[in-house]
Amino acid sequence: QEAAPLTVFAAASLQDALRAIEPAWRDASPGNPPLRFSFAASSALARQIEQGAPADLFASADEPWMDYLQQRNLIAPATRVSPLANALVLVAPANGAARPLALGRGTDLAALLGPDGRLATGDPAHVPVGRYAQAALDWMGQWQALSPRLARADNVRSALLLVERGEAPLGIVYATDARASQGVRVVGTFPVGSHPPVTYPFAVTRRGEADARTRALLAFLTGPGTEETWRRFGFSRAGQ
Amino acid sequence: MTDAWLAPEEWSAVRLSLEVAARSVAVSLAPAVLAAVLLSRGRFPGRTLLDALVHLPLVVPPVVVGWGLLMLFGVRGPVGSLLNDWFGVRLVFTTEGAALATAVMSFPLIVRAVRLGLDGVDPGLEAAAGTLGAGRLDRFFVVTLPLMSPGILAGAVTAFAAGLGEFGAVITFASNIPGETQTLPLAIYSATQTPGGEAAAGRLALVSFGLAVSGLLLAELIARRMGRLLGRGAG
Amino acid sequence: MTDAWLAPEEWSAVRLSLEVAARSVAVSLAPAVLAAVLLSRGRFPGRTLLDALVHLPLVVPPVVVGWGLLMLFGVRGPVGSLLNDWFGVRLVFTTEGAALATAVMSFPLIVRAVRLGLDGVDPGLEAAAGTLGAGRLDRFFVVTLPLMSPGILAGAVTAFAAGLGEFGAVITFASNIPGETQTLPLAIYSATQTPGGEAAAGRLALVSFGLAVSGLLLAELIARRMGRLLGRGAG
Amino acid sequence: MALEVALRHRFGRGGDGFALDAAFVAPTPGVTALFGPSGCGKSTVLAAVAGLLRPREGRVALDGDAVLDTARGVFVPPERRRCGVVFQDGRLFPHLSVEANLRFGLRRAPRGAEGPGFDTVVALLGVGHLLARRPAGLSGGEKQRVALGRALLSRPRLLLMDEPLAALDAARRVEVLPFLARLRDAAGLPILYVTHALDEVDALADSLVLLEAGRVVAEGPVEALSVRTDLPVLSGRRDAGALLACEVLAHDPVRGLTRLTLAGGGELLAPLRPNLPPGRRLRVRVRARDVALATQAPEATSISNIVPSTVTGVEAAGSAEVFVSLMAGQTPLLSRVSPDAVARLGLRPGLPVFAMVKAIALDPAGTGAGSL
Amino acid sequence: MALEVALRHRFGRGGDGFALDAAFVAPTPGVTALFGPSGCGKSTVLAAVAGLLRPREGRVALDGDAVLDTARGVFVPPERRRCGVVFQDGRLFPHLSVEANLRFGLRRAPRGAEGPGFDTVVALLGVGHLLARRPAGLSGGEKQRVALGRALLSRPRLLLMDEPLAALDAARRVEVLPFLARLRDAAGLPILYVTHALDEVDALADSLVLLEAGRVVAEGPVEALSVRTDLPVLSGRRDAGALLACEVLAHDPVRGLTRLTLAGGGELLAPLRPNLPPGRRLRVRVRARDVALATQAPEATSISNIVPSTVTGVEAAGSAEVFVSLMAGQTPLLSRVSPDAVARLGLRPGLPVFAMVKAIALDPAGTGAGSL
Ligand SMILES: Nc1ncnc2c1ncn2[C@@H]1O[C@H](COP(=O)(O)OP(=O)(O)OP(=O)(O)O)[C@@H](O)[C@H]1O
Ligand SMILES: Nc1ncnc2c1ncn2[C@@H]1O[C@H](COP(=O)(O)OP(=O)(O)OP(=O)(O)O)[C@@H](O)[C@H]1O
Ligand SMILES: [Mg+2]
Ligand SMILES: [Mg+2]
Repeated sequence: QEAAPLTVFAAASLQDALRAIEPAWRDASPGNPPLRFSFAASSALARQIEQGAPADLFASADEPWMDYLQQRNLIAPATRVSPLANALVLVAPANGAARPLALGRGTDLAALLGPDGRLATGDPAHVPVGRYAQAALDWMGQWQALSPRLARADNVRSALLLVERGEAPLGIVYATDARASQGVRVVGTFPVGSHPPVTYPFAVTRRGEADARTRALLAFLTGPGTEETWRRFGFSRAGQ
Repeated sequence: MTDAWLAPEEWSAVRLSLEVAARSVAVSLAPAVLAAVLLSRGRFPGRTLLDALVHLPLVVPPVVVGWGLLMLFGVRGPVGSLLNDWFGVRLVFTTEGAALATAVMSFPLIVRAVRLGLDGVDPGLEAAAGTLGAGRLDRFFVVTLPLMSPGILAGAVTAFAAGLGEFGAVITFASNIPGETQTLPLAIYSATQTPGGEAAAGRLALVSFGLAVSGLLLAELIARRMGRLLGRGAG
Repeated sequence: MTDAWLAPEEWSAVRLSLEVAARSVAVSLAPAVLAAVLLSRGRFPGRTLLDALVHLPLVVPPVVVGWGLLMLFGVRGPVGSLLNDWFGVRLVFTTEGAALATAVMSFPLIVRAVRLGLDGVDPGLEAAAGTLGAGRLDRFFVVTLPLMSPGILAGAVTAFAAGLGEFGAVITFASNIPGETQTLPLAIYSATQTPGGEAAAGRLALVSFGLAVSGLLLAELIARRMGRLLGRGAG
Repeated sequence: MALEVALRHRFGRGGDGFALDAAFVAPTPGVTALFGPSGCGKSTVLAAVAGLLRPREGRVALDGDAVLDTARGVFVPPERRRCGVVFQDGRLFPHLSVEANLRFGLRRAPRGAEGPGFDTVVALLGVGHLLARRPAGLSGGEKQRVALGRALLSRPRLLLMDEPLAALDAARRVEVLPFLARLRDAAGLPILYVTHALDEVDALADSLVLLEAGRVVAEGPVEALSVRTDLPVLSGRRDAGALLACEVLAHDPVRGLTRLTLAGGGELLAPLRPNLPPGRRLRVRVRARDVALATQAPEATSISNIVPSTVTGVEAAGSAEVFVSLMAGQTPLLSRVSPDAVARLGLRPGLPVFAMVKAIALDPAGTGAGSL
Repeated sequence: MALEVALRHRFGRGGDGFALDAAFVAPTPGVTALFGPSGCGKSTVLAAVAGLLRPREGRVALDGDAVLDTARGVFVPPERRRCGVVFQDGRLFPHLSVEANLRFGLRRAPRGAEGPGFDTVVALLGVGHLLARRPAGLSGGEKQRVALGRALLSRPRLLLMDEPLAALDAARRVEVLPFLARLRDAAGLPILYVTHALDEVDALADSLVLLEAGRVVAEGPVEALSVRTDLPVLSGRRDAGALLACEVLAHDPVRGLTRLTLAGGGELLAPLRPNLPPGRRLRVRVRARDVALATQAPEATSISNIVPSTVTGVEAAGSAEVFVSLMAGQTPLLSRVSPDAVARLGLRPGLPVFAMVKAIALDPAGTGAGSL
């Protein structure tokens, strides 16, 4: 007789890490229930929680959608934490000629793109990585010039694929994605101050609030026991 | 195909896909035939509106359909709350919900095919049935329906195939819960969202393809038999 | 509808959607008819494989189709590199690319409808044309093709409608570039992904719906006229 | 009692289209033949009577019971008119077996409705070996027989038949015609019958409606119309001739002859039909081309009927033929002779002549073996 | 020269199916009628000749040129056989106007192919007012006329006609038949013709193939088959009788008669057909039922043909009829009389008699007005 599982709604980008963590959670204490995941875009998950989805814990890749739920009183605000951070990197095809460089305000991305190359990243209108990219380009003072030259992908993986396949000479993605890909090379990392920190807010939903096990899970996920795993997948501790 | 080849979770996605696609076809077939008949034969105000409504899931992105379903059938939505209060039925995040979303998405495909089948039925045969004492419904069920069945079959096949691939509406409405709503396309999506998941995605896509091939072969067989029954071939 | 009601960017999405849908239908109609004829009439090894391939875009998620297209038609893909080297044509990130992705997605829908239309053509009429000296092609173009045109029209309409709503494959293959590949569904999707974007999404969905209604009305008119031409109505 | 039909309809626009404006009364029980050239509107009339065409204006009433009356907004749908229709174009249900086609109407007939049984009809039409087949695999004539059987088996109140025997061979036709006649007689089933063949009219029809370009040009009992020489559609035919009502008097098996008493007095010798009981009323058409004339009683010929008559009219029909109208007692006859014969015999009204008709030339209609 | 046909085919399986095993040779130029009961395989033969059916085994050769030879793997596709086909079921193109239907074959005919012109055919068939219409709006007979016209206009090497006149009224049939005969004569166009009507055989056919249940039961020149009393399909018909080849001798407009010389010697008087030039060869069917017999020469009758003959055979056909075979010089004749007449006149082989035939009863076939 197994305990009722806990349902975790998590951004698709957290999928591998969370799957890797699950056995550890089960082993940590005999009373720990199994986990039931639903991985999708943060937006879809937030909307589903709004419509009464049976989620106990929400792990978003995006602060605004967590705000959205908080405004509607669908999460327990006290439990909200942002334990993970990610870095924003500029990537180029692995077999290309692009050399590593230090990204700064003066870096001429347009020149790197060439006359008709596009810069692949998430759609700044709704994909988090795109929003961070926009902020970073703004900081570099190149947003005006580069915005028409963006290849706006549906999600960060698609943006990455565009670079892997050589469709775009450059792309802006998370460090975690770049690290896992054989097809791209990191050209540079955007300085920490060039964009708002890339953080992943976690919170217990109102539904999961009553269950102590949910809090335990949240604590486990943000605790030291999982740090190594998160790191292995490229995430860093927020604020570190 | 050994269990090693597909992970248990993937097997469950395969089973679930088949179930969802089949249930979606089962649910939408009769209403689709009704809609097709109304649209083809009926003369009533609002016919064009109905036509457009039927096509709606085709013209707006699947995600928006899923979103609309969420608004309507979510436990807070007007229909969903009624279902929940009266029957204790919850569609969102369940296999039934995935089937509903799939059914809505493939509805226009069935309607179109059925209409095409219906338009091919010789009205002279219905007239003849009338003179032989068959009333409206009788005529419909005994003459029109069997004669339009190639269209219905084609619609069902297309809908089944499309149901196997339905993604946006399902993930938005029913979420991506393994064993309950994670159908094959959702599993494929999940795989693509994982660094290095291309291989798994490709493998699952191949499974999808295999399923589709089997479905088509079956449909082909049925169609051939039906063609004979409809007097197309030699008696 | 004033310009104030829709932002200029949204207008361009509307125009682009129409263009992409129309071009996708234009591009895929002839091959779809060919495929339908081969599948319905041809007896050759690999028929089932062709059938399955045609249905592939229906059974795998659109995103995967987009990926597949990228692999094939990207500048490093086997077809894309040829196109690039020989004709200097690049499809990714272009309106043409969006139309291609849309065409691939709606291809099975057209093929299905066309087959249904084709199966309704009385082989006796083709035989009669043969005895009157019409060779294979002649027969096909002068007898079969006009008689199957209701199926072709139905397929084109469905494909056009589906083209207006095509999303996953387009955004994956052609990306979301305002003025070039940002079609209406991409704009709608964008809106739904933004907290508070519901109003904009609803407005754009309504526009989509309006377009579909107009398209359907037009198709209805054509179908009625065609019905007359095909001798369904009174002479 | 009668079937009253009055229809106005129009296909297409302007002078180009086809306008139907026909009214006639068909006595019931009885068979009324609709006769007229291709395109004159026969099938259209049938469709309107069956309820498959809604004419712009019109009234159709069967025995006083209106099934259509546009003036009063009456329109009984086809399935409640119970008109068995044999369509000109067959219209078999392609997805049903021949047996299911045949039983289609039978199964839907109201309880207690009478009519021939399944086995009878199947045997008559010779479709027993086809029962399991589907219509696609039938020959033209086989299809027509099944269509005929389907209508016969639907236990109708009124049969509408559009050239039901057109694709049948002579032998089958000879079997089916008497069956239809017996249906008419036994069940009093009124029939509206479209045909191009006079022998079918003879075998079946009590009255005749002559259509031309959508209008009724003549209407009445077949016998009366058969001796009119002013209706080219009828009199111009090679098989034109007087249709005579008569009664079986006796059989003479040795001589191979059956003796008939004419309603107008006198007798005729016809080929032996031993299965017709004496007293049975029937009709013979004495074709004008079968009637030879003589001014002296001929002797030692094979001709069995030599009827003293009086010439009542002599009317040229073209340059090669002359219609001679005769009266044999009360019985009108028509003879068709060459102008040469008119001159040689000095044929003129009032002249007494002998009308000579071979027994073999007569074919008492409405006869045949078998039973309902 | 000839059309050689040898076919073996089978529909369905086992004893239930239909097996065709027919071989015949149809002389060309000339018209060969396929005659036989419904379902005997007539349409199947036509389909195989046209190339629409690929028989399991068989050979079809037109004037030595094989279009089908399963033994040698020869199969010429329909579009290169140039067989104009009038289908039993019409098969008009529903999406084309009547005019486009008519011109379909014309447009695809090879240059230099000869045949009747568009206007001629349209006028003959009376479809001028229908040219702009679509087939759906045509009556049954109108459809059939258009189908006939379409085949005639396709300038074929061989015409295959499946009951082409079945839905036509008598008047139209009388117009179309001579036209077909002229086609045959003028262009030497071979025709394979399926029909249930003997008058069409008379007007057109040079030879006859009698089919029954997929097999040829008799085959030969129409004249030879017409006097055989052992073929019930033919002799059992009311219009059975000797078909005689003859030649126009002279016209007598005053008497309204045309004189014909019989090929076997002797003369016949027929109704005046002034448009037939003297010397024209044609045929008359002398129907057995139209031939009366007398043992004394009759006097003062309207009967124009009184032919001295000798009885060669007396054969009962049922209880009511007797076939009397006669020889008038070299010309065979058939008479059908009652057993009574046989007894009264003491008819027996060898007896000299007078065969009496009304001129009006004869209808020289293959005649008519108009020109190609
Ligand atoms: N596809 C088929 N399958 C099975 N039997 C068939 C098929 N086509 C024809 N037949 C049978 O073959 C026989 C010959 O058919 P066909 O059409 O040649 O007859 P027909 O001589 O033209 O008759 P009709 O005068 O009635 O038109 C019929 O008994 C018919 O039932
Ligand atoms: N839908 C239609 N539109 C236009 N004209 C039509 C339509 N239906 C019939 N007609 C015309 O009406 C006339 C009468 O047709 P109908 O079928 O009643 O003729 P019919 O007397 O049955 O002839 P047939 O003996 O050739 O079958 C024809 O001239 C035909 O062309
Ligand atoms: Mg008709
Ligand atoms: Mg036939």
